Amino acid sequence: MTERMISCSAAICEALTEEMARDEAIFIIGEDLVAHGGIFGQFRGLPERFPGRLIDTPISESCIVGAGLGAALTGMRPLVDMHFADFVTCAMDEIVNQTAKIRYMFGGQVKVPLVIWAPDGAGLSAAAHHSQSLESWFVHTPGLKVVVPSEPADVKGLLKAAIRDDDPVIFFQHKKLFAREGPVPEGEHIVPLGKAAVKRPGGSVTILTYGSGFYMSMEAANELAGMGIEAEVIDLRTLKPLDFGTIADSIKKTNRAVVVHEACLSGGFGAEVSARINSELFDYLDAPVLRVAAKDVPIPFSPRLENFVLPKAEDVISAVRQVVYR
Amino acid sequence: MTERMISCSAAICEALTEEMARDEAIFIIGEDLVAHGGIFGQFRGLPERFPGRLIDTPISESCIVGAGLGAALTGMRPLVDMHFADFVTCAMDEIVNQTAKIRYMFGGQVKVPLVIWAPDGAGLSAAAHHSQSLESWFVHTPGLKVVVPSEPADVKGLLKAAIRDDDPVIFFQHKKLFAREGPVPEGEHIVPLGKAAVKRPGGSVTILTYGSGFYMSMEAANELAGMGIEAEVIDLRTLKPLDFGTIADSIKKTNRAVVVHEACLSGGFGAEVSARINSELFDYLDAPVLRVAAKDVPIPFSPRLENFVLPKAEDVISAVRQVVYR
Amino acid sequence: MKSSVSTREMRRLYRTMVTIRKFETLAGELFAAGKIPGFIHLSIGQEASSTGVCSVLRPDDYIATTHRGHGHVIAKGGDLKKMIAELIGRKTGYCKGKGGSMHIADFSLGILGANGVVGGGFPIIIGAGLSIKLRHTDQVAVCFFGDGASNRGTFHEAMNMASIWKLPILFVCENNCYASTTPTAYACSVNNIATRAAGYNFPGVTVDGNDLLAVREAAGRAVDRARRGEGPTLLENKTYRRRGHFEGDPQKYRTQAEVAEWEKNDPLLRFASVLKKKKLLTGEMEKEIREQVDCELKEAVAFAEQSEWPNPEDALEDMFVNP
Amino acid sequence: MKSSVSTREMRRLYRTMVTIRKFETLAGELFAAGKIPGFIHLSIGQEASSTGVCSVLRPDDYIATTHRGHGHVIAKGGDLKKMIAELIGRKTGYCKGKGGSMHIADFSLGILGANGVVGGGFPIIIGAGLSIKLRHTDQVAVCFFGDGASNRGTFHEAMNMASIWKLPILFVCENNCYASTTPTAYACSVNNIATRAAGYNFPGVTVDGNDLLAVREAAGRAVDRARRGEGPTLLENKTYRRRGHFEGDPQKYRTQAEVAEWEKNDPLLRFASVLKKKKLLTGEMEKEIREQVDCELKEAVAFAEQSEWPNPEDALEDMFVNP
Ligand SMILES: Cc1ncc(C[n+]2csc(CCOP(=O)(O)OP(=O)(O)O)c2C)c(N)n1
Ligand SMILES: Cc1ncc(C[n+]2csc(CCOP(=O)(O)OP(=O)(O)O)c2C)c(N)n1
Ligand SMILES: [Mg+2]
Ligand SMILES: [Mg+2]
Repeated sequence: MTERMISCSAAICEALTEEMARDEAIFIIGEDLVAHGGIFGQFRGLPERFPGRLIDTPISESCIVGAGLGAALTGMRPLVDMHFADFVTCAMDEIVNQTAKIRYMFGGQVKVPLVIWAPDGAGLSAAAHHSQSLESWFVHTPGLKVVVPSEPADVKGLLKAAIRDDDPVIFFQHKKLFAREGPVPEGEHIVPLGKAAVKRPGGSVTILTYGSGFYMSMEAANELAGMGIEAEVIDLRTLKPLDFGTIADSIKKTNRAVVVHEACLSGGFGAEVSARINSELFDYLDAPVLRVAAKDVPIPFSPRLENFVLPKAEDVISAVRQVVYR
Repeated sequence: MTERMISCSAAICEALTEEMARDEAIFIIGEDLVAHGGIFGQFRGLPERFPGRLIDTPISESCIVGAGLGAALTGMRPLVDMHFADFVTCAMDEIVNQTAKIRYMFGGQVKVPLVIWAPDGAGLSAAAHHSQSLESWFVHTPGLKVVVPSEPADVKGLLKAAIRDDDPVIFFQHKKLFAREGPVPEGEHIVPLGKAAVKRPGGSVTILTYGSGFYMSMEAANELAGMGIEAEVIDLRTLKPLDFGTIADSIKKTNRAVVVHEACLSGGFGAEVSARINSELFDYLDAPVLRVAAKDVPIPFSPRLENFVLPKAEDVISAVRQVVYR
Repeated sequence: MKSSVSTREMRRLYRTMVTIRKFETLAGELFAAGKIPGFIHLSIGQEASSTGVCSVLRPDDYIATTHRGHGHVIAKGGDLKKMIAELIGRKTGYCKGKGGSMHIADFSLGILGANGVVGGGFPIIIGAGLSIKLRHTDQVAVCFFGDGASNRGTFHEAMNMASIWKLPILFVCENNCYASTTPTAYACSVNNIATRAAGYNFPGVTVDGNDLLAVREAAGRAVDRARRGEGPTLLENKTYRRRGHFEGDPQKYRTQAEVAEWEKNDPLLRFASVLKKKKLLTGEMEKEIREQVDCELKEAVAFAEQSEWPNPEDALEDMFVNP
Repeated sequence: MKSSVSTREMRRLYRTMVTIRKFETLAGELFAAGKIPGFIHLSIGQEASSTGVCSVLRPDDYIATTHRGHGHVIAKGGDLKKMIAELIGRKTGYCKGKGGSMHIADFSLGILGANGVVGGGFPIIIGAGLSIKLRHTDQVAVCFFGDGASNRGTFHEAMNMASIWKLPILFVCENNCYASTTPTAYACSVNNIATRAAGYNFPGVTVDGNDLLAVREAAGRAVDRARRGEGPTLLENKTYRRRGHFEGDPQKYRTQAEVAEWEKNDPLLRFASVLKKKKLLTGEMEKEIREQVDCELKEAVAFAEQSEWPNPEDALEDMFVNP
């Protein structure tokens, strides 16, 4: 397949264009989709290409998710745009008590092919209500699959996989990364859910990351290489189901791990990863598993404050140096 | 102070009676409080004793929490009853984006003396919408204090401390434990927030737990003692701020730990505890930190299914035996 | 939908009401006998609403129901065997024992599920209504809910969305005077919840919810309207919950006299007397219906009690289509 | 509250509107110059609503505002220096740089905060109203919100609660024809949002939101009513958002002609002409007011720009009273 450099936004559009052309049951619903192709322009071109299949809604998050859910239960395959991931709080019951539980609660009678797409993350001085990374809550919600891609190719491949999946998927994408470019295969490019990717091989330490954490990890890895430390960077991509096999293979080789994410530390997904490594790979560990994450405060507005709160490549470097004892 | 055997319910009532008599600013708001003293009878006697200070509401969870929050911002000290912890989902924005963030977001201008009281937990065949343990979400929400007491004395002491605290506290109490009795001091008995308690000393292993997990841990510890394994059982009581000092002291002695909670495994609070132990006490560990938790499914209705999903003393025993290698 | 009702249909309606009444009574007995775990909410006294509304629906129409949903499920054609089996937690139940009384669904009958969350059905029904519109069928989607649920935010979001998109939805409020211990008159700012339709620009209708034919007629009109693509209706059936909120409810919030008063206004008695006046029902027929229903329920209980319990490990199944 | 307005008061009102207009214009300029991080939402064209409503409030009354809240804060007496400092992220800002444009509050003035969540103010105002009632004061609590916010579930829950408890609340809908890119006529099931009050059994009033005196009079009546303990009012001020939803908005959802049409309906021009007709304002006075405001704003900018940035570690402060 031909690869071209395209942005994360273009990758979303490409995935959706291909899937919507393939399957009439797919539609997109959320606030402010049509006029500007979504508030980040992430759906640009789709409203014209698929008239009536992008549906603008009132500001009614509970019913936006419900609209997706009810449609998924009755033969459609909706993608719900949460506008900002922060507003999952306004539809939490629909996501957690309904979407996630319906198949199970009703004894497997029905499938729920619903994608909840949520732009998340900080770094834009958008302050406490428009900057959160909340994936960890949904990992703690049985019934959902949780996807957090970083590079454009994964965005395309995972979005296509999520749309084709018959289970509900919550799909977080970092809003600062929409313009980020990368090589993306044309046409049928599927990245299966539940598969991590070793994006940089290395033998000194395993860096486990996803989303925006991937970029700071790669930056760190490149710098660490200059010190003779070869980090293996694993982009987890899907947090649930988690590809623990790939994690284990790497740690059995490197014997040390650092987990990196932008969400705040306490109760973040890094805790889950660290706990599993501890319980399942204890004998392979030559150093503590360290976590690099945002500080435990709401995201502040002023750039200096926000910058201080968010994790950076230098934090990854220092965590790695700690675990390789150099 | 005299101690008597009273139930967890009686302990709630006693704490509230004492506090409401002391401070006129305290009131209680939620659904179905007055007629029966709350749906679990947990506030029995209070509506008569403090007329007008228990306020029944419509079924409007967002505004119930909002009513508490807005009152807390303007001079009152409310306790909000969530009815069932499962319905935090219907007020998630008010809890997470408003209550937790307001003080910080506004630069410390205001205090938020609000207690959100939420009966949680399973074991009553109440099925997927009335059985959850969701404390981990709130540990991952900067700005909240998170309390989960087990024994009646802690219920009383922590509830009094929570009510007197000038910060928002989310207070989970297991609904199967309301009738559970224990010795409780009369009068001024305060258990400070942020302090764990070593409830059973032991040198072989540290069991870290809270809420309903405490009882299964004690049951397990008693049985383990018969095998010559002396478990130190620590009731964490407050999950945030976490008393890591007490945890560390114990693990430095026992060199192994098991975390026990009823919430489901993935992304549960056990992950956070395990991750911190791993990163801060790695050199003291002689065995992996294991987690005992519910399986990663919604809580099913039928007793056999529910029982299978929930953690039990025997699971604690087997985890402990694994980490003491016996 | 013609509002005139054939003789056979009349008797069928009566039979449905009897079935619901007897099913609920039986459920209460099974609960009292300790055979039903958890808690259950009975709809005794509200049979005209469930029966009347569902009587104007097609098998391919959708309903979303509530914690007090047995009647709706039965009226939509639910299988009594699978219902009882679910209530007592067996593998042969509607949800293989995973759901229980509060979580019964039958997607083959368009029953999108009961709900443990009050007001949880509103968002889902919007999706069902939207899906009907996108698939260009002439199905209708019905959302049953209580007076208490009408105070949840989801009510408002759904009413507005259904209106702007003219969705084929019938919102059915079963105003039974209480939400748990809380009188509707205390918690609800309007006397007639149907008044609220004014805020959404579609019809709101209040009817005597214990009058089967009145409910049926109003529901019929609303469903016709929806099928014609003219949009939603809010129908309020004024009725009364005669049992406790849940079985075992101490009910300190009301007097026995009030309950007794409403017993006189029994929807079954009322409909039976209409039928008898029209000579469409005789004492003999009534007896026959009762016996048939008893027999059916007895079979259902036997089926359920002879069914196997789920295996503990079944708890790990039915999570994902593609695990 | 008398609806007659003294000459001094008239000029004060005009001055407030000018201050808001100039503040917003300045904020737009600072943003364009890259001095304001993040994003900002300006209320140009809506000054009559903020000014008119706040003009009938006492310093101890509460307001909850929105993402488009600069005007409300100014009208309630907010400090321009602290506002600009907050907008540009300095330590001397209202929130020490932690909040930014969308999160300004001044609890000493009863400003319970702007909100990044649309409809986030409704639940909070219920608490403020309830607290007033429990403390037996005669304060009033005002909730500003947009047409878009009127479709959120929190709107409904708050309207109902305010009604059943007769809370001293004024709900002020600033219907500015759009919620971001979405026309109100598309997303909202009623033409006049005030109609929705019918579903809650209290008055709903729609006024020309660009007519300062009309807004002031309607708000005055509602506030009087609330202070007398007679309960809430829903006031809808029909107005127009003249700038983009946020600065930088491509605005493909409307024509320039539409914007130009509304420019003619400018609330400042309209009030100035009323004042001039009544001979309460001369060109000279107007110039003076403009100069004074310019001067104040210049000082505010100078103050803000000379203020220090927060220290990075300040980010760890202001979390808890008792950490
Ligand atoms: C969101 C939510 N809040 C509270 C409850 C607890 N609860 C269950 S039923 C009920 C009363 C419901 O009243 P109504 O809607 O009138 O229905 P009814 O029980 O009268 O049929 C309450 C408060 C719940 N299940 N969900
Ligand atoms: C709950 C929620 N949903 C969506 C958004 C994104 N958003 C911010 S402002 C806005 C439009 C608000 O419209 P309206 O209430 O009419 O206020 P206006 O901007 O017109 O003043 C939207 C959709 C949000 N901040 N919060
Ligand atoms: Mg009711
Ligand atoms: Mg607007």
